[in-house]
Amino acid sequence: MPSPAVKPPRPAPKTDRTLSFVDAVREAAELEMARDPNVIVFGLDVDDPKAIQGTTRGLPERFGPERCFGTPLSEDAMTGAAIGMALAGLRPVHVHIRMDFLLLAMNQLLNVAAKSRYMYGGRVNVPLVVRAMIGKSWGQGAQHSQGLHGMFMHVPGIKVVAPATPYDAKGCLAAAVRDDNPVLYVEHRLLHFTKGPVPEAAYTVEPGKARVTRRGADVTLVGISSMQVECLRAAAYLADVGIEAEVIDPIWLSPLDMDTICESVERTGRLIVVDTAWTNCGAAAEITAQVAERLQGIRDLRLKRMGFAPTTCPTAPNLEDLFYPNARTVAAAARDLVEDVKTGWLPAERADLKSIEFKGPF
Amino acid sequence: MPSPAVKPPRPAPKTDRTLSFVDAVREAAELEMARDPNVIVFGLDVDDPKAIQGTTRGLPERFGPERCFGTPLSEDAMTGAAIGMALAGLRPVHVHIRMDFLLLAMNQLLNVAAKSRYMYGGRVNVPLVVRAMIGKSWGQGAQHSQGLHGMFMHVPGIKVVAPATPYDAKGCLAAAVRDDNPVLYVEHRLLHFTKGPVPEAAYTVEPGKARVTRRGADVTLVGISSMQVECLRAAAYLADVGIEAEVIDPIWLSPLDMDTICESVERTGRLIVVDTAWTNCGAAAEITAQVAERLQGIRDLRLKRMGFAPTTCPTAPNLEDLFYPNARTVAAAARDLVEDVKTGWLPAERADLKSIEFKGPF
Amino acid sequence: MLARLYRSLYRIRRVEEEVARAYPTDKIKSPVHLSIGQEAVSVGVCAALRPTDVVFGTYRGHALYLAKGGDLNAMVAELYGKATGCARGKGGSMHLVDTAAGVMGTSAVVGTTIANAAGYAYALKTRRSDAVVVSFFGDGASEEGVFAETLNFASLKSLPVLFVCENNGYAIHTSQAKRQGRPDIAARAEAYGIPAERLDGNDVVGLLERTRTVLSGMRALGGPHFFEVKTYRLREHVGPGRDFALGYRAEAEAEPWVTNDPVQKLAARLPAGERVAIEQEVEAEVAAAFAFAEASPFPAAGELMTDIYQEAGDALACR
Amino acid sequence: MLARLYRSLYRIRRVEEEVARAYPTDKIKSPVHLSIGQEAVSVGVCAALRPTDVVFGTYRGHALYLAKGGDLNAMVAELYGKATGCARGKGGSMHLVDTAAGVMGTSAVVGTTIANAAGYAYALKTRRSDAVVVSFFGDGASEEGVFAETLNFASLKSLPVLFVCENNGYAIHTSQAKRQGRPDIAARAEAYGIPAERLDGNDVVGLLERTRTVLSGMRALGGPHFFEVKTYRLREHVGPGRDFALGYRAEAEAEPWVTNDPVQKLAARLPAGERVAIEQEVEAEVAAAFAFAEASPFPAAGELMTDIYQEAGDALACR
Ligand SMILES: Cc1ncc(C[n+]2csc(CCOP(=O)(O)OP(=O)(O)O)c2C)c(N)n1
Ligand SMILES: Cc1ncc(C[n+]2csc(CCOP(=O)(O)OP(=O)(O)O)c2C)c(N)n1
Ligand SMILES: [Mg+2]
Ligand SMILES: [Mg+2]
Repeated sequence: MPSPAVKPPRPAPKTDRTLSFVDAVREAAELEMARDPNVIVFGLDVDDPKAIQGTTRGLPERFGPERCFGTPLSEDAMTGAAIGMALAGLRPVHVHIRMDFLLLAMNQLLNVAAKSRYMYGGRVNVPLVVRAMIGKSWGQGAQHSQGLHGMFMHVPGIKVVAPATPYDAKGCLAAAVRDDNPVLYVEHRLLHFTKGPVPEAAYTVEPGKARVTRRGADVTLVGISSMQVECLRAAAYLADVGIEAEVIDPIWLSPLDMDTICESVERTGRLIVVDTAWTNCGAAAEITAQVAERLQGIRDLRLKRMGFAPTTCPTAPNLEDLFYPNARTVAAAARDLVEDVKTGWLPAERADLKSIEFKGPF
Repeated sequence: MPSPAVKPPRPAPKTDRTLSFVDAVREAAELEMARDPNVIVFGLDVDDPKAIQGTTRGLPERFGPERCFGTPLSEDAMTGAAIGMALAGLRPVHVHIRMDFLLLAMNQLLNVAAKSRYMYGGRVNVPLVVRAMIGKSWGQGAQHSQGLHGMFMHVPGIKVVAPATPYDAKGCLAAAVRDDNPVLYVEHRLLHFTKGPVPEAAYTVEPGKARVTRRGADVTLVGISSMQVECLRAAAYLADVGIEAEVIDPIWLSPLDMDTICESVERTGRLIVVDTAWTNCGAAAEITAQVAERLQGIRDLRLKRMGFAPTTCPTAPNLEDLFYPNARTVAAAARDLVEDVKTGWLPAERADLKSIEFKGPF
Repeated sequence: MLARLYRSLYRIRRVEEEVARAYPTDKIKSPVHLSIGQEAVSVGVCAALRPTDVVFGTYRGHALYLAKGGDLNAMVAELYGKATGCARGKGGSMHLVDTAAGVMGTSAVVGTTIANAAGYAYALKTRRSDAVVVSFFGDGASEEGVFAETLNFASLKSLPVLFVCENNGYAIHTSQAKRQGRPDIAARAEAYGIPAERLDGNDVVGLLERTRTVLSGMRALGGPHFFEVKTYRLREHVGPGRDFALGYRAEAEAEPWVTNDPVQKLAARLPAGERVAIEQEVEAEVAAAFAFAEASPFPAAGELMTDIYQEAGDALACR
Repeated sequence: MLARLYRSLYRIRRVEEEVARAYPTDKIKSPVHLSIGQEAVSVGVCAALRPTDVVFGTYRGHALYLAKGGDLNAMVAELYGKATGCARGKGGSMHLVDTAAGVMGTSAVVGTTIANAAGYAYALKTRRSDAVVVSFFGDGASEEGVFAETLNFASLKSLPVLFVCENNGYAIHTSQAKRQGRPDIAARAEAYGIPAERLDGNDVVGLLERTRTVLSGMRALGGPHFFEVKTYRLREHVGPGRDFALGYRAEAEAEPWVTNDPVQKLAARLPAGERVAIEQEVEAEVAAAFAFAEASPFPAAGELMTDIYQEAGDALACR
């Protein structure tokens, strides 16, 4: 249960400067590389004309091809090499344009990076950052759409962060780079298009604290990565029918700030966890289980998980729509939870709350 | 919540014939290979003098080196090859002496095997069985001790089974081989030494039903793989202090028979899930979350998860002991749950309930 | 034979040009990796195959799928995400399949199907079949560990796989020289004990003949073989357009490939009447395929939860 | 030089013999993969290294750890699972480490450290260091994809890594011929553009000299190099005993290796007095190391939850 000494959740950022998520990532990388000559950025295609959606634009020119370079198509060995670099005192940021490709690097990430410090009795550190992007829509399909962060939360020794705003994108990447441990940094490709306030100077958003992004007394919505955006939109739909949702962004998934989440659910008595991943054995399962454990005997709860449909991601656009939760389906579920009855309500789409649109090829 | 049409949980087997877990696995493989010429068994060292603890003993001699063969050290390609064989109508059983090595094969297992049927619109099947062993004790340490079944439960399209008895070992392997889908078959190396009743003829233990291995009204213990044995022992310790535990073996983890578990917890009001894996985003998280979701509003619950300590597996024997749950720590946790107070009780070890001992080198 | 090759080449080129033409309408919501410029590799090799032979390919799979005899209507419908698609609208452009034609799969994760092909060949071998498997992949795929592992396995077990590396010189926007310490892919096959040779990807007749010779050896004696085929991609990595403006390659580099475009070259070798007849037939077929795709329905909503597992009603998948 | 080499060889041999002797007491609850028979590879190569050079190895790492100067007491204590161990009792025999001596890691998953070594070498290169990294691994490891991927990367980036494949002819109980289509590991390195050579693993002096020559080239000009060193394991794959009774290899096969045992050969080349003095010193040192290990405490219970993450009190790890 939440201890009385709980730190307050993070405040919202205050600044007039607006940046896209892409530019926030790029800026964090540039500032960290300028600050510390040990920081290097590499991975397939980081130095090509598309520059990983722009997130690595300009880095090779400013820091040279030794500190920012593309690699062969060799996820396994490149991850192993990143670990070796980290053991030697570099602070590599290894970039993957799709999180799905991490399945080729699991051995180095989980058998080596996550375990090295412990199995060598604390004699070494692996200050490695792995940036991995979740794809969505335009028929990206089965192998280009997975959110696999739950697998990394399963294994001790590696941290996981999934920023949802440009502000956190910048601050979390800086924190990840400065962290002496392996960190999986999860980006959602649809978030790349979003904009928000980002201070110019370097700052970090450290592990350990969630952010309450909206206050409300009726239901707690925990939205992970891009689902944070959908949860905030869902809260707007819910406000239209008089329901006040509290929205929480965990930001860091490992370590996870359960104090902030439990404190909220203790007040609202209702929780929906919305993930951009499968719920089975995923982050949503963990959060739900911890809330159930920590609030048992304290108050009666209503709980629900939402995430990918328990199937493979299809490409037909109509099926793809059904595969993902969205603001309206989250709002509908929340209303049912609050009113404790299947209302059958689905809000009509509000033009100002439309989900991000994306036009291919990718 | 449990539907009224729930199938009864599986009955216990009745036979006078006793076999070890190892021999049960071997017998199932032999019967299936004899029954269907498409069944083949391969993997690193399956045809060597140790024959994977004896589980593949005699198969190369009886069925020839084309149907039972060792491979190069190439987990990734051998998994890919197994998928290709399955696409061609063979029914490969790919054997891994350690589950940890699956981290080299995740791409083929999760991006290809689990997704092929769906992403090809049902035009193909991948009838592949992957046998993977969880190691424990004698300083096997960080990279030879992991139970990673939770990662496979996370992804749709692959089934997961973790038999705990020789009876289920035989029946589940047969069911897995005959299944037209990829199946991860999890073996715990300490279970290999156990013995139990096993009928001679072929039979299957199909997905979809858990087994209630002990009846009791006070607390439900769900024990996965080797933790099933510890849970049964814990129940004996608990009986000594007048607490009657109900013990459930889920057997199949994906699909998971939540009806049987929820029906039990609805009666006992108390649940401990004990896994031979980390609890975070693991099978224990999933079961706990589903129970909390399904029984919300139905009855007040007490819940607890037990599993690996949230750290890397150490090798010093005293630390290794602390890393794992065991019958006595499970019993202690169950009593606290039942009495709803930290009793501080830890049962004195009963000679007849000692955990399996194992002497190295491995 | 020339007419057959021309029909196949022209048909693939025209299908992909139509894909490119239709793309801006946003009806094809699928990432397309066009083979324009590379068609002769698939056409030449597949012309030597029997229907019972099997191929595995990549996300850049339109040419291979069609060259091996995959159903055209089903392919275009798949790009449109329609229920009549070869993967019933669930796979899209990157996951073409036609088991009846021996197109066993095309994957979006680089390198994966190389190992699948070897496994399929293992199965054929256990059945004493004289069919062969052909594994198509790019120069980039040769850098993945699975490539080396598979070569070793195919060599060790003497499997009937023909490896065809379509070396177009690039992985996305990165040239082979920037990715390979020794840019000689055939040499790696040899290091694993597999006979290997370098071929010209514009010489469709040469490819056909060489494949025929090699396959007759493989059918008789077993064992793998390796082709490194030099070719060139004329469009962008993914999407319908040209990409010389990106600056990662000079347009001049493409010139010899355009000059030697096998579609044009072969056209010139056919009697005009025969050529025109082929072209007219193909045009009609292509137009019909796009009309079929447009007219086809999207999958029913229930399709989201079918085909996950092979069993009655896929009930297990639905919780 | 001979004396130094002999001391190192004899010391490693004696430590492992003592491990084998102590093993049945069950005080070493750690799976031991003995190098007995293979010591000369580590000794010969490491004798040419500087303290600032770095090595990566495998679970069969006792010889490498000691040859590179790893602390003996800390190693034996680690096998005993004691708090004074080189990994504080958390790693065991398979995860020896001594960063001060340049022993950067030894992994239980075959092949993994090959890539780690290349990454380390990349870091050295960016620092314009003239230190080198030596990656030790077995013949089996050369079948893992990471091996091929790493060779390409090392070649592409011209990294200062010396790859040393300790080819003992077996992976557990399976001979190289049963696992490799073309059992020529050096040829693969060449296919990736890395100069490679085959060496005799019993010729400790030859190994030292060849390594010296190669390293001076690498330190001056950069770029990787590859040794395939033929050697032989005299004990079982894991555990203290002999295993000829298992039947997977004939005892006769071991004979030439026993006859040419470098420990004996070198002993014979030293003046008796010098030899005996070395042996006596080593015996005392070894006995002291085992006594140290026996006397050392097990880690405190709280150690279970430390060292997971690098930070104050490792608080994050404890929920
Ligand atoms: C394992 C993996 N890594 C990276 C990618 C991203 N990616 C898609 S295509 C491609 C280039 C592949 O190049 P090549 O094999 O030469 O094929 P080509 O596209 O030239 O036909 C890359 C890197 C991927 N799909 N899969
Ligand atoms: C990735 C992986 N696959 C399989 C194993 C099981 N295994 C342990 S040692 C070994 C043989 C390795 O042979 P080799 O590389 O020649 O080294 P050697 O033991 O002969 O020194 C195998 C297969 C493993 N540890 N890691
Ligand atoms: Mg290419
Ligand atoms: Mg070996």
